[in-house]
Amino acid sequence: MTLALTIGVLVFGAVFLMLQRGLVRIILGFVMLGHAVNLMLMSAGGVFRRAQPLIGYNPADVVSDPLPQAFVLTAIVIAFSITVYMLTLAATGSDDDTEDLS
Amino acid sequence: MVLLILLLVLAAAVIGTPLADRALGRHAGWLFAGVLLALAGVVLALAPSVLADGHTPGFTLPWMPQIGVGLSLRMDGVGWLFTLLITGVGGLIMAYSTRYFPPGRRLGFYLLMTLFAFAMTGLVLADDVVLLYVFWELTTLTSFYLIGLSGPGASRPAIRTFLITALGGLALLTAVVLMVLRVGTTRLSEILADPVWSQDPAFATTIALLVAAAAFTKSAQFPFHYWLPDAMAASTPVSAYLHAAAMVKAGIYLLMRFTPAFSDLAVWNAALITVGLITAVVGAVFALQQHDLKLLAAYSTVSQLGLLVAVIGVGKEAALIAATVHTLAHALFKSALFMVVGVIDHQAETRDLRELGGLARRMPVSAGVTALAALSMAGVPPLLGFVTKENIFKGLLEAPGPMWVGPSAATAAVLASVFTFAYSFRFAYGTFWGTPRGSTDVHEAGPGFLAGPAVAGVAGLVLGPAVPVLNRLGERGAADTTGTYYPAGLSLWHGFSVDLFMSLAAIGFGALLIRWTASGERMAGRTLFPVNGPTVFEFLHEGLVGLGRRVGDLTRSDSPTRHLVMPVLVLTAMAGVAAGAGIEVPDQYGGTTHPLDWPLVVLATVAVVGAVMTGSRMACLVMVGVAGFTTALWLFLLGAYDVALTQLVVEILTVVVAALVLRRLPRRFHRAPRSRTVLTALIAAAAGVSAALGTYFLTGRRDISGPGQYFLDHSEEDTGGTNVVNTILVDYRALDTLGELIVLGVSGLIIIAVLNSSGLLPSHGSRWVVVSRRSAAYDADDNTLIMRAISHVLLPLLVVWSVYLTVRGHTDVGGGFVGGLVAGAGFALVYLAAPSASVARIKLAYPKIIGAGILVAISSGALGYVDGSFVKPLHTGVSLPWGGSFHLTTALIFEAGVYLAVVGVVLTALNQLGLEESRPGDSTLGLMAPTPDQPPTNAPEEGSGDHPEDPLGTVPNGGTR
Amino acid sequence: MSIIDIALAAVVVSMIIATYRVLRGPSGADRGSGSDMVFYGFVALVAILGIRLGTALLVDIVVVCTLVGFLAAISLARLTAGGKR
Amino acid sequence: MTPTQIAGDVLILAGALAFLVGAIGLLRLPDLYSRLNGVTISGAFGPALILIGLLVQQPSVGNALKVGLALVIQLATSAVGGSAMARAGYLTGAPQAEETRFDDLVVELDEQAGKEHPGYSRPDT
Amino acid sequence: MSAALLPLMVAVPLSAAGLLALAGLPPWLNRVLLLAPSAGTLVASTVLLWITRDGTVLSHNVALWPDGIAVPFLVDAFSALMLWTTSLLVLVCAAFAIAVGDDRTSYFCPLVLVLSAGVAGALMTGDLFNMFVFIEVMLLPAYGLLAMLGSPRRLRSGRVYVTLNLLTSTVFLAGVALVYGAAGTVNLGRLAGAAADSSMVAVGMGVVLLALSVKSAVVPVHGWLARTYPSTSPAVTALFSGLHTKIAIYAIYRLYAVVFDGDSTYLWIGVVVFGATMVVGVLAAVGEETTRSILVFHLISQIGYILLGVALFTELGLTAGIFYLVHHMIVKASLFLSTGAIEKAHGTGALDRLGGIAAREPLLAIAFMVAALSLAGIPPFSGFVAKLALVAAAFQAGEWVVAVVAVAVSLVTLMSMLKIWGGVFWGVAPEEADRPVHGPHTEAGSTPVLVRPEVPAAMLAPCVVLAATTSGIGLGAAVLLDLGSTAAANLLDTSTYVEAVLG
Amino acid sequence: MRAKNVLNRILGILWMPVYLAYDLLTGSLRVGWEILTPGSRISPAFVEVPLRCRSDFEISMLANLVSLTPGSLTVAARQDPATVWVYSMYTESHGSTLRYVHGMEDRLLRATRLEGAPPRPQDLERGERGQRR
Ligand code: NA
Ligand code: NA
Repeated sequence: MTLALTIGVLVFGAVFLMLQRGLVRIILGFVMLGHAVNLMLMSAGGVFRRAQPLIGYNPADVVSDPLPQAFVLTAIVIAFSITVYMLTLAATGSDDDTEDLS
Repeated sequence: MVLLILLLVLAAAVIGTPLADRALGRHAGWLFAGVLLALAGVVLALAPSVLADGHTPGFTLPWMPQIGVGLSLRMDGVGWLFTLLITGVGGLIMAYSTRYFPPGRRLGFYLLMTLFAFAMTGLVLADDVVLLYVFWELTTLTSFYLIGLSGPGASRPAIRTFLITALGGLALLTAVVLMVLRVGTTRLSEILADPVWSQDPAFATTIALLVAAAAFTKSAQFPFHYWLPDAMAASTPVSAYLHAAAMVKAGIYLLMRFTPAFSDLAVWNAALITVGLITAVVGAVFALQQHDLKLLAAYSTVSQLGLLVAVIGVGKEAALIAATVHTLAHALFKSALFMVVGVIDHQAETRDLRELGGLARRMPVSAGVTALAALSMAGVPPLLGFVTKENIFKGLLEAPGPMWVGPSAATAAVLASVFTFAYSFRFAYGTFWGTPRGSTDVHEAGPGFLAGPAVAGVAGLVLGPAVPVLNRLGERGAADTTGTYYPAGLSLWHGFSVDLFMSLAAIGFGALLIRWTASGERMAGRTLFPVNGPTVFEFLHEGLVGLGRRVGDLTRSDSPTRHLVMPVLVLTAMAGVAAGAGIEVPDQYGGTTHPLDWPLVVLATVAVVGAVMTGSRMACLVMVGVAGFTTALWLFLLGAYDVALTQLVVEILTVVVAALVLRRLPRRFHRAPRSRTVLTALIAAAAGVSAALGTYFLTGRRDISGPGQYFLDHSEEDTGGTNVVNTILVDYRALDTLGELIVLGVSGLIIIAVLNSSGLLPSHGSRWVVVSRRSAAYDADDNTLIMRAISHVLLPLLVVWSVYLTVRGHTDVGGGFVGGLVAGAGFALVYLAAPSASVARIKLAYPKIIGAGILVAISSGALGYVDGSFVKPLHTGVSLPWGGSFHLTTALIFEAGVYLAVVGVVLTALNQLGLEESRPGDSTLGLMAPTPDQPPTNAPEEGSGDHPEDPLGTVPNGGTR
Repeated sequence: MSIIDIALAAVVVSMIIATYRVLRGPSGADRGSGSDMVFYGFVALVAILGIRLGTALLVDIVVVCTLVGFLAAISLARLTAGGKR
Repeated sequence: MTPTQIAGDVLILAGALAFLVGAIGLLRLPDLYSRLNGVTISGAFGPALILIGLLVQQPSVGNALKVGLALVIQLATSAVGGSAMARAGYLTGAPQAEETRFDDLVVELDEQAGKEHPGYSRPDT
Repeated sequence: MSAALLPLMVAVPLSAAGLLALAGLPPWLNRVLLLAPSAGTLVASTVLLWITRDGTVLSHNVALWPDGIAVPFLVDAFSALMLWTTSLLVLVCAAFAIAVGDDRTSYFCPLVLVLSAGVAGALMTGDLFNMFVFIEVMLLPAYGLLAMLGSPRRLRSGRVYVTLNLLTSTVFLAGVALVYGAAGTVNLGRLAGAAADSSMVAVGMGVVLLALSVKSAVVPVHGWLARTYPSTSPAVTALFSGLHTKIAIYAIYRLYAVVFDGDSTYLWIGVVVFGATMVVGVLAAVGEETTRSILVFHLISQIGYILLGVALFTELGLTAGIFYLVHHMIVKASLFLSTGAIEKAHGTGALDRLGGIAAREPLLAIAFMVAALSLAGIPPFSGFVAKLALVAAAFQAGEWVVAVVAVAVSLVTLMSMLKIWGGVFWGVAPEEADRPVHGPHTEAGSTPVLVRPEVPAAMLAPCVVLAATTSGIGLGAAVLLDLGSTAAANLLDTSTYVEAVLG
Repeated sequence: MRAKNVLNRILGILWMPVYLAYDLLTGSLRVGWEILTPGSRISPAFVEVPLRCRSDFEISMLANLVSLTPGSLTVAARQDPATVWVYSMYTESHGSTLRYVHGMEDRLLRATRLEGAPPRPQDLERGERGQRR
């Protein structure tokens, strides 16, 4: 439940930031959303087993599912790549404001 | 087979047009006239077999067998008549065209005319509904271009015509689809013979209405009639062919073709008779109102088509005999009249009746031809038109339904004929007799020009007395449409009968009308309705365009927020629906909550609340960083150390890069009105609740997954690695990792590319932040010395540590990504510690590092083919000199590639975003530019073919111009 | 609740206080100092969690944390001064 | 619990409390510069105690090396970070506490123009 | 062709991209390295089409790990068809880009190569997470291409494009998480029918499909596409329209067939949504005033048509949808390129600033019109067969309303095509069409030259190739219908596919 | 002489952590007391401290030692002539801060130089309010 709660809180913050003016806040919102989804992937692997999947360190029955961890690692790096690019976009143009001029 | 040859000859004519045009110019028309008339001869030769013996030649070739569509052709009596008209009248018009146009090449015209002839022939011969539809649309299409060919003024009329007829086409398409689905074949003859039409009246009614709608648009029936006069923007040969003889007859053909299915359907009878007669009357009245001869002829066509539609609607044998022969008569007199209009227009340089008159003396042949055609149109004996029109009256008298229907219908037809008589008179008299007006310097046209109209006009005269030769045709037409043989008994004189009196009434009242209206002049120029068709069309068109603009306005925003909110709402709604519907979920597997989790929930909440509340960019960045670190701690708690480590480093690098960007922007965020904030918070709350509920109910409800257990059990044996996550990354799912590496590398490349194209905002320090210059703390060289000293110590430490993490990744916490990120952090440190931006730049060719990383990773993947598959890791144990052995795997090379790419990207971000400012095409990349010999800027290229005035600055070297 | 848990709570409370400073400012450098504090808090948390979870692996991570946390501090300082080196 | 464990726990608790003190300083101290001194407690003293506590609880050569390394790096970086932040604050005119007695930084370059510096608050008496 | 070679369709373009980033090669070599891998994929996918035409599914466990563990690469008729079409488009669009000089901008060539590699990977993978990765591989270059080429508005568009796609990718990932959470696997073979059996999986897959729907710009989440595609360079728009939304559509087809097993419970949602997409897209198109924005809204409208096939989920519906998909990719690219050529040559795509081009450039006009008529479903071009089959499928499935909508929308489609035709190809060009053209390097003071712009042959050729292809598909519809129905059969009965995944 | 120097230096290095720990502890206690008790007893000042350090390394080490000690903080530095500007929370007088930092410098130079710390310059002290004498 704690993890679900954390995810909910993060999603709230992420969506709130995403819906603001200015690309920077949108980007930061996405960074947060990325965290939430990564935790969701971890949660999908199950949160009962919590020992690190290093062979020989822990008893087999408490070792956590390594597959979601690999997914999350991949996802983190992909999200990072896009974040850095979006930050570049925020630094081009005339401002990072994203509202329509009218 | 003969049908296929017919079509193939026409197709060959189409394909041959460019050649003919090049060789003969406008005289190519003679060639095509020859071809068409020869084909008409072939058709005539088929008459004994088709008309007398009732043979129906056919042909079939598969086209789209999956949906049963074939290239099926069939010629019965109706098809024979229309084929004859298309080829015969077409031939005359082709000949006429050679004189109509000024000398020169006429590729477009001849191409489209032959294509039209091809399409029309295909249409009337098709025995496959889909094929029929194809040719139907092809006639629409060619007509569109033929009208548009007449220049800029014709473009709107062409478009209006196209859209109206296409509307009908869609009705036909719908009918076709429904019929095919219902009957299970695309063969037209089989469909028409199917019992479904009598068994399922609802279905029959639907199809009947759709087919009628298609025919009404094509044959210019009220209220779609207006396109036909509108299309008079086209050149005269086009009008003569399409708008008199052929295309408008496609609708008539369609109605006749489908009569077997619908003739007993009250809706069909009522719709056709009503619409047809309204059109006949209205068209005739309109015709009398025209000054322009061509428009007069056009409205006349509308009216005549109305009569045909109405009489087909009767659905009885006599009516269809009348329809068959009147179709022929109309084609003859109307094409003659249209061609004559062209002649008059040419010779007198006007076709306005107010400027014409008394030309008979100077243009006697034209006058004669016109008189013949007009008399036939007016239904005056002994011309063919008289006989056919009388048959129409007779046919209409048999209209099904209550007693009064037949007489009323016939009366309406007589009324139309009264006006017909009047405008026919006006046409001929007003032009050639009457008061001489306009230019007197008018001469008779040459024989080539007059041949076409003369033949058509004289044919009407000859066929009048010789009308019994058409008996076979009429009977066959009736038999093909009603299924029963009925003696036609056509003759110029067949005693006193009701229809003879009706003819006489039409002529008599017509004469009176001429008198009352002074040859129609008193009616001319008046309008019957307050609006005309094109206006209504354009009004609707504009309305649709305006509606479209408003629909487009809904999303016309460059604000990401506007576009982001919709998916979020949809997703939230979906969660709501799922929650509302209720989903069966198993119980949670084990406990999902641990006391140590709570501090993290608190931290996450604090971070989110802070990020949401603050107006400071920096504070928001820090708060998001806090959320990221909290996430990393979560990962620790969940046993994902590799991931947590990566998360930590990524988070820090994000902060570093974001800080480089934020210095270019105002310190505080843009403000938003309170209402927006509240709304946003509500949406965000809904999304948050959805995410939390989704996670709570849909995860954590099973034991470890099958693949997860497999990895734990086998990774050491399979790969020699004990860090299971790492073995998944570089061994089991190296493909994911390769993709991830590519994504990372490409992000570096696109950062460079975008900045080369657009440039950065200036570094806004001076604008947003006041920095005191009056202190010892100002000088950067001095004040960075502490950091530099530290970075000199830390950099080697970080690099060594990063290599250590990379190498040990397979067995312990670490890996190429974390390693690369740590090394990247080291470079970031050096960058940040440097005393000035120019010194700070790390002069490594970072795009090349990225490229090298990609190549190294893929090469190691390709090595896998040695063992049978891409990215299959190869293993070997290297025994060390001091005993023991080192487990060597190609996965390590893969890791090296990953490491390189990560370092390259971090360097890219730092160097590119760290610039004070950049302009588009800033050549800071020097040697790294992808195509160094082609400067990205606008600088002129040495030795290239580009001229300074080059309007296409973008054409590359050697561009063809 | 063990001693370690109390320590953990103390660090978390400290971090929340530091967060207040980040949000409150008033100067950019104040926000920066607050954020430094938060990051130190994370280092401390990782270390304490290492003890609490009884794993030595986290020490490695502490090293990385301290190394990279520094970057954030300098970046934010630079940002505070509007990019001035 | 063994004595080393107790000692370790105590060290860790002490470190955490020191941390807390630094944090409270962030609230209570009057200006950026004094607050940064509070941060030093949390950045150097607190972590040092915690890390040593960790070592005491899990003593090994490897851990000693790693903890030593972590300690050195933490001390060095927190010091540099503090300095950098102080300088950034000074450059952008972070306000100084009432009690500030004098400011040699400004005097250094230009005595007369000192007042124009937004951060200048050197008392006259 | 050994199935083990399938990953090469990803690896080869990626290697070329890596090489281009690594070494500063001469321009001609850049171009060769850009075109050769696509040509290779075209050839390879032709072979694959031949192999899979009878319903065969080629499969390979990448790195030879056991079933359910390895990432599987598969090709059946559907994916082979998509591979063929996408590689053709990459080839043609790249040729056009070279003709207009897009390839001279930084990293254009490697980015296009990576894009095509991502597309190939996404088409072949049989693993949900791997699909996410390849979609990202496809998207990253797109982010750059969109923002580095085209009008000054491209940066703002670039922001919309990135944020939208990032959101959907993240949502996709969340969906993958939920699926994994419920089913414990992301392997499509193991997930076969899972959503039909378990509502937990259905929700997860629903999230995935929603993300894909946003990516394919379905109403009401379509606005982003309309705002972003027109602002980049024409070649890139053509490339995106042919590849990006289409991969999402492909994935929707594939995933719905495999994981939902075509569950009819949810089909009505698709019918409603896709019907609305047709209508909204076409209405908006008719309201636009520049060539590309009209075409872009059409793109949205046509996406409704294509997806209707999967919402019907009958054999005819799927066949029609797949046929429509392939037809649309080609035709749309052709239209973007032919109007793009005009845009490049005349410096504008505004209808009121162009005119009379048909008379001066008849070949270009024909190429445009063929594609435009095909788009509107006028026979004998491929669009007609597509529309016919789809409408028939809709009627057959008893979806009368949407069938009539599909028919009606095609008239409005024709209307907006004629709007372009009337505004650009017919009529008269306004005075400024002959406006003095300053070369980019004109020295101040030199007299501007009056130039009547003309589309060079190098730009014309790609448009003509694609227009010829659509005519060919229309006249030789049997071939594509055959392949489409094989593909549809594979979707209806996924057992072959699933067996191939699981070995 | 040489051996003695080396020994001296080694001792200097070994003593450093001890001094540091001591400074850290006392500084933390002093500032902690300030934080935890009501009222304010601080008398802060920014003090310019001329140094005998020569290399970047020495200067940074000194600056860091100063910063590490709660109660004092390096705000700015200069390479030539070597100087640091120290923020000191408890400034009794200009001279007291100078003496404090120079004491640290002595210990540092003993660890970094074979020849040990040079004598402290005597003419740098300023008056109560920081004016040069
Ligand atoms: Na125009
Ligand atoms: Na200090």
